Amino acid sequence: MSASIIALIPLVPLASFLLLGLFGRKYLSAISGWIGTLSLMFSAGLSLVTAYNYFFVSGKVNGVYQQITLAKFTWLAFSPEVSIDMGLFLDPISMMMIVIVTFISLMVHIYSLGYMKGEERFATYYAFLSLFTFSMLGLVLSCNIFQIYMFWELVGVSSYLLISFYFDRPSAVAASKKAFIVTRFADLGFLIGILILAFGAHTLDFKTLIEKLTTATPELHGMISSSFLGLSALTWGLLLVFAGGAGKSAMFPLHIWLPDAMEGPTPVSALIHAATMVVAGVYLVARLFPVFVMSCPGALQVVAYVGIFSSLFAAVIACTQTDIKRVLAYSTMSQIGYMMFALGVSGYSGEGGLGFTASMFHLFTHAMFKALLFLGAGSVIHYVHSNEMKDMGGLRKYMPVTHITFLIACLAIAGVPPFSGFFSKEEILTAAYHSNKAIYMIALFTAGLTAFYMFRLYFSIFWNKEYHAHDESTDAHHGEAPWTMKLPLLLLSILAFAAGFVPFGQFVSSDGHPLASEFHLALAIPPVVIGLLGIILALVMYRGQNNLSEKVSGLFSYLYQAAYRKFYIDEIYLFITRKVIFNLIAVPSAWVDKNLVDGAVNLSASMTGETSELIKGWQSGKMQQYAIWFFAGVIGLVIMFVCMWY
Amino acid sequence: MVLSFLVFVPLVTAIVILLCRSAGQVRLAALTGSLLQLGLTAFLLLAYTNERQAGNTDQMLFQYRTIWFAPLNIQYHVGVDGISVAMILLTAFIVLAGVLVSWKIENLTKEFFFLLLLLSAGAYGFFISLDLFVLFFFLEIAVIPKYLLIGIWGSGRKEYSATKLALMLMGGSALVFVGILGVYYYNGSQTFDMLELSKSHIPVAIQHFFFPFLFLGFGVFGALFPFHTWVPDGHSSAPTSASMFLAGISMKLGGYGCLRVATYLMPEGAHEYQSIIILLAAIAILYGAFATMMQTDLKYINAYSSVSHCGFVLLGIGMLTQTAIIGAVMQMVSHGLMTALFFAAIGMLYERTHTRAIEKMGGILKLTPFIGTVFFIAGLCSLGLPGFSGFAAEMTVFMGAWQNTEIWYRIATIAACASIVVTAVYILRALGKVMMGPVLDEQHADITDAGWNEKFATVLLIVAIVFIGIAPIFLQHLITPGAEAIMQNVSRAGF
Amino acid sequence: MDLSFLIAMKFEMMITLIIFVLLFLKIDGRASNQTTIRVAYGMLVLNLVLGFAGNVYVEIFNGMFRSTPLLAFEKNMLNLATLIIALSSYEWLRNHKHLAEFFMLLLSSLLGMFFMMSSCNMLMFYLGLELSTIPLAALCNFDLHKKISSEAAMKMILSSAFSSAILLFGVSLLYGCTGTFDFKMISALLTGSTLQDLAFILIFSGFAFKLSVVPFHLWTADVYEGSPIAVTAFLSVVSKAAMSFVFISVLYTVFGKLGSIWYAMLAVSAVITMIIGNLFALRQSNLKRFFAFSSIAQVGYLLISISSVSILGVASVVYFILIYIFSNLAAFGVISVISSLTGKESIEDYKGLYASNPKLALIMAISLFSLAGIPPTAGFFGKLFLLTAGASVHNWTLIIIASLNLIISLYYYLRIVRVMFIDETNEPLVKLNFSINETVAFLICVLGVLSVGFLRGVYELIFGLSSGL
Amino acid sequence: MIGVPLTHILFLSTALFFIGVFGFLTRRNMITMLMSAELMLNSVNINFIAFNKYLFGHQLDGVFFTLFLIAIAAAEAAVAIAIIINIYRNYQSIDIDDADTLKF
Repeated sequence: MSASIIALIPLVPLASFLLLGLFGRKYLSAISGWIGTLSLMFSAGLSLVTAYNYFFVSGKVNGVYQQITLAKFTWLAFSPEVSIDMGLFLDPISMMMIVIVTFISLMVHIYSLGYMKGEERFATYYAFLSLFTFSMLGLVLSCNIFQIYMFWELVGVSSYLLISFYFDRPSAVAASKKAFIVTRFADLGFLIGILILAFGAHTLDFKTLIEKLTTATPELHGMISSSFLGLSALTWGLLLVFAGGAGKSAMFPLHIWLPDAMEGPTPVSALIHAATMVVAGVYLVARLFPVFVMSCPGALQVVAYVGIFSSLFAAVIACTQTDIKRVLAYSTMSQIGYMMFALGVSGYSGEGGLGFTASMFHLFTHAMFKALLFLGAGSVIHYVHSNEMKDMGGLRKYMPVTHITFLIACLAIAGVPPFSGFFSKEEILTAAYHSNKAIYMIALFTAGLTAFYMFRLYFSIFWNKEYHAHDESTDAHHGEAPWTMKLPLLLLSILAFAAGFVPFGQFVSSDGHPLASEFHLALAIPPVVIGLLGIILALVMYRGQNNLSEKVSGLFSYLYQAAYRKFYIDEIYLFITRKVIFNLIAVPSAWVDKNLVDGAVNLSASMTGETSELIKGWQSGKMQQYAIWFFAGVIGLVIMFVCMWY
Repeated sequence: MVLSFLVFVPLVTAIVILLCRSAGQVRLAALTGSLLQLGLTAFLLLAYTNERQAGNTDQMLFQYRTIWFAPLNIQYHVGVDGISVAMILLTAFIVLAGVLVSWKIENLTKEFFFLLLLLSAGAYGFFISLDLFVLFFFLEIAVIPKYLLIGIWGSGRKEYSATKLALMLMGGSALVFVGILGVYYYNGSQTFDMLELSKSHIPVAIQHFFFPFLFLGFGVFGALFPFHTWVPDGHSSAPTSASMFLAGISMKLGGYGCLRVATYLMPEGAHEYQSIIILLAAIAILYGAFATMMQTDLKYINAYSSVSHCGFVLLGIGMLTQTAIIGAVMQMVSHGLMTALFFAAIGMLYERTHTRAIEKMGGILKLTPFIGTVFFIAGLCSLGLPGFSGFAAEMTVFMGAWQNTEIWYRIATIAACASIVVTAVYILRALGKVMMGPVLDEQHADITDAGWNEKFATVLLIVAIVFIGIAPIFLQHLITPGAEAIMQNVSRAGF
Repeated sequence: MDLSFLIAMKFEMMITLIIFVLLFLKIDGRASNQTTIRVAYGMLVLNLVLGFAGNVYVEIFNGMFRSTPLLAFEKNMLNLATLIIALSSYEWLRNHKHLAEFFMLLLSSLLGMFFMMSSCNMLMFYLGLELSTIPLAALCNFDLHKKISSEAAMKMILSSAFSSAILLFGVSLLYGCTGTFDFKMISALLTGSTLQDLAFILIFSGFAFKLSVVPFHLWTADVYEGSPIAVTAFLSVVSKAAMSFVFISVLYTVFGKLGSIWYAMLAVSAVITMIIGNLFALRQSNLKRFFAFSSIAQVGYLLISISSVSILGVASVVYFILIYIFSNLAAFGVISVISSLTGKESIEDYKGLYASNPKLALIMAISLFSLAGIPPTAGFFGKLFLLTAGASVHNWTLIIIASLNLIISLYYYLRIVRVMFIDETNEPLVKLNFSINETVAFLICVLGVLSVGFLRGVYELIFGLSSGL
Repeated sequence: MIGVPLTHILFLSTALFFIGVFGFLTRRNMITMLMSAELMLNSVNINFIAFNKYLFGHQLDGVFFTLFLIAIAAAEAAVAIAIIINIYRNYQSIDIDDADTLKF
């Protein structure tokens, strides 16, 4: 199908952004929500058609999914071969991504109709949502590593705008600032990586780049041979690019912004910080996967270890948090860690490429159930007006729909068959098992933790103690939630249940050949068992009101404290930024400017003044001294003359 | 297309303004005059592109020359290439915006607009002149109006800042003049004509001696570290439109001069001092950015960030690759528009809240959505967000800088890239403190949003910024031939 | 007998005529000040107009006296300057008891300068020199009752006596070496022997005194401050101009052979003069004194240009002086109006001048910018051409120092601009209204300052003339 | 004429000149200073005459110069004395160091 129609998928949200951004606030605040939603419906439908079209009609040429570039035009040209091109890049993962993005975004749009009702800046909110959707779609459809960088920045800023949506809350402002700056720091790495890769491979275009760097070309040889500080240029490039990805995907140690980002409205968290933007890093690595796996396994190793560590790290912290959104945030981080190390342990083509497929598959399912979790949490918060677990409990009677859907999501993420999470996780673990046992064990343990903290969350929201509304007035008037909020929950829960049955390997694989994913019972059992264990543990501890949890936390008090304080990462960052950078660089440079540079100028001025004050006595009004000077002048000339000639 | 109109129109406007009776007439005259300028430059752009499409490959178009001082072989010689056209367009935009923003000037209205238009005449003349003497003439015309604008209508330590600015710029132009004389006497045939000079070969030793004079001289205008110190004081004491003009155009005179005069006429000199230039530029970029983090006065913030951003211009020039030079020019245009917008926003805010200290403000976005949005756009553009001009320009500079394969220059480039983070830090700090958060000062509660003139001005600038940001290729095409001509000289000289 | 002397000496005779007419008016004693002043103005204008006619190269008194087109041009410049001074000092003279004497003395001094400029002979030169100096000394004391005026006159006459004695000693030594006073023959007979060099140094000091080159400058400021403003203007513009014309021609034509010596002297004294002049100008509070030092600094630039032995140098000097006449006399005009109407001469009194008297403030500002060499005023071109000419001998240290001095000078010129335009005050000057004469003077000056740079003919004309030095 | 050589006379004149200079630089009384200046001029006169007589006997330039010089010196003295008298009126003193109101 024609490029111009595909181009509409990102452009329609852009149009609605412009419309709402320019006129929404004044003229269309009433209908702005519907404008946004309709535009999203349109592009969601369109992307579904496109994906269908790609997967089943046009995409496959003799059994291999092709990489198709459409509507390519030059945006900036730096040299004959290095130029920033804009275009639409169609391949299995981008197709999968546009479906996810548009669909989740649509869900969030609908949900927000209810959730954000009565907000003063309703129109602005929808404008930002559309902006984000546009940038995210542009990101996934990029055909050029620089194009992806541009949209990368754009999603960053729209996330910034949405986090700081409640901008009169200082905490929200701080959080948005943190999110932007941390990811910007990562993007610095990304940018330098791009520079290295671009001028190593003499191109910015993904296709050419991958071709050049996976086959034996002079560029590849050059990049491998030229080394800096012991690493080859290629390794540097890929690692720096991965750093960018890690920043967006909240991998350790760049994860600190994600929990704070929960200051944003909950639907936003569902869209940006759970389903779509945070997986951009995974997507980026997947984009460059052939280069990683074929030309630079070392970098891929790094990806794997960073991924597994982050997932364990986050899971541990998640067990201790009491703010439900933060729990979800850490679980997101942990799940993305899963995807990362899945990529890290994957090989290329055939069975070896299982990890890649698994990672993408998990991305897909995770998007569904994590969005569902967030939206569910959203409606709980909407009902309770609090994020804290202690204000909740026993809500199952009051909000049945939310309860059921939330349960489904929890089962999915805990990897209980036949829910979707089970399938993707199983594949990941299989891939890990085949390549790296250590990672496999850790992953398994993490799976257990995941199940535990999710059900800790579930029980303490919906069971545990009886619910006492802390103030009647607020929640007396509304029931569970308006249908606009229930509908997305239901739809998503269906998908969270069913997504697992998609024969994913058929569509998405590292090399484009369909991958028959066979089912190993032996490898399927352990995660399930561990997951169930986790669930049971949570059941025992949090099903009813008891002090078991305190006991346990007392048991590992140090660990508990450390985890509760997120292992003091924030404090460390604070120390580095405040004490080191601020006090050791910013303050001195300002001081230098004020005193040395400026001082030099003022000094030279005052020096001149001083001198003129100093020599004023020369003009002493005494006639004879003038004459003496006159005579001295004559003598001086004579002396000068003498010196010159003799 | 008669280029001299670009000089005459502002001059005539200025004279008309002198003849005006009432402030209203003055404003009207100024507005029409600046609109006329914009129209003229638009026409120039059209004519230029037509000529190029018609296959006219002369280096300079619309040339006109006439003897001025025959015995010294000084000619009034004007002509434009893409670079000049870009700068001229920038000037027109900023002048119009400046006139609109300073619409409400009450004290000595007539003089104010007179000086403003005199400045613009100087800038146009500088950008079109191809004769070094004429160029210098226009360079110096601009000094005194700046002094008076700051001194009379300024705020804060205005006299100190004005004097400092005037003297440092005078020092810069003194150095420039020495350099020009050197070029004049050593190029074989005593001429000031840049085109002839670019062909005639100046002895290498001479270039090594005189290049620093020209480069430093113009560098003072372009806020080259450590000669940037007039920038913060001058910008922050100046009235809004003067700040816009200073940061938007005057600093560009420096960059343009470094490129068009120093580098173009003395390529060997440029090669000789390349490393120093790059070092200074990198220092300016980072150091300016870090110094900005410490500022609490909005104008100082923007002034220091200007130092940092103009560092990119010098970095691009210093790298001596075509892409980098294109990037430098793009950065000049982009920074001109962006910083003008920022100053305009600050000025509007200052008129209403009567303070520029960021800790005294808060939640302005809630009170005046329009100004708030303008602030956000300016800020995001300055931290290099895609879709705004800053991003395209900076990326071009980086790309071009990276093309220079020398490892130390690449490290300098990385250092320069690092500034995007620092920029984000201080911009978001300012935005967060001023625009967001709760409303601190209840007196601010009743401030009004932008008036028609301010809206017009800011929208004008924003449109330009966004256009360049979305389709930088046009600007790049405009600049490329000029950059090629310069690169020919440079590569003839060096590698 | 041939009447070529009529053409050759037309300026001198014209001036003499005016002097006599005024003398008769005075003796007759019936003419009121008004008529006298009108007569004076009228004849000065006539003189100026006649000055343009029939300027050819003539030598008379067997080579003692010559007139060249360049000299004629220069003399006419001085005529113009004198006219402007006369016009702009109207307010001061209008009710002055000794009006006629003032003009007589002024004009006789001018006459002396003319002779000095045209002289081709030491004797003639010396006569001219004294004739230009002695009346000036008398003029300095024109305000008889003022202490400072008499002190200024005393300093003037004594120090000039001293300097001319030294100069004469040099002349006598030169005579001893060559046995002639004729310029051409002297330059032919110069051998560069030590005695000649010594003689030259003494003569040079004499010139340096008149041009107020550091360290021979110390009298300048005091005399300028003490004298009446019209006289100060005359001293700082006309006499300085005449001296520098003579200086150039004497250096180039007579002592050309000793170039290697006096180049060094010029370079050194130029640097010192600029720096010292600027440093002193920085801290002046009295405007006349301030302009004394600024004019000293300007002389430094003149010397740079002179030091490049070239037509370019000569042309630039003449061009600069033309512009200098306009800009400096505009400033002095403003000072004289303000001082003769309010008696205020210190910089502080000019606070808020723009608010009370915008016209005067603007004229002052323009002339200051021209003196500081800021475009578009003509001073920019004048100063730059001086430096350009100086650079033609590739003495870059000199040029660099000079152009850095531009910064200091800009500072103190801007100081006055700041006082007039920016500073507020609680006792501003009253609104002053001055007669048509000053207006005319201001008009001439401002037009000159604004137009000379853009009339491309002017510089070419001067250049053409100077080639016939 | 019997041999007073030129050098002797030059010695005399030079001595006279420097005496004049010395007097001018040291004497406090204005009239005395004026006289010292005259002394210097006279030394110049002697020079002229001497040179003329000894070296260039066939011409009279030096003599003429001397005549003019004497005349001018008289004129100068006249004006100077007038001024000094005026000084006396204003300052009640002709001590050079009292007249230093103009300075710096």
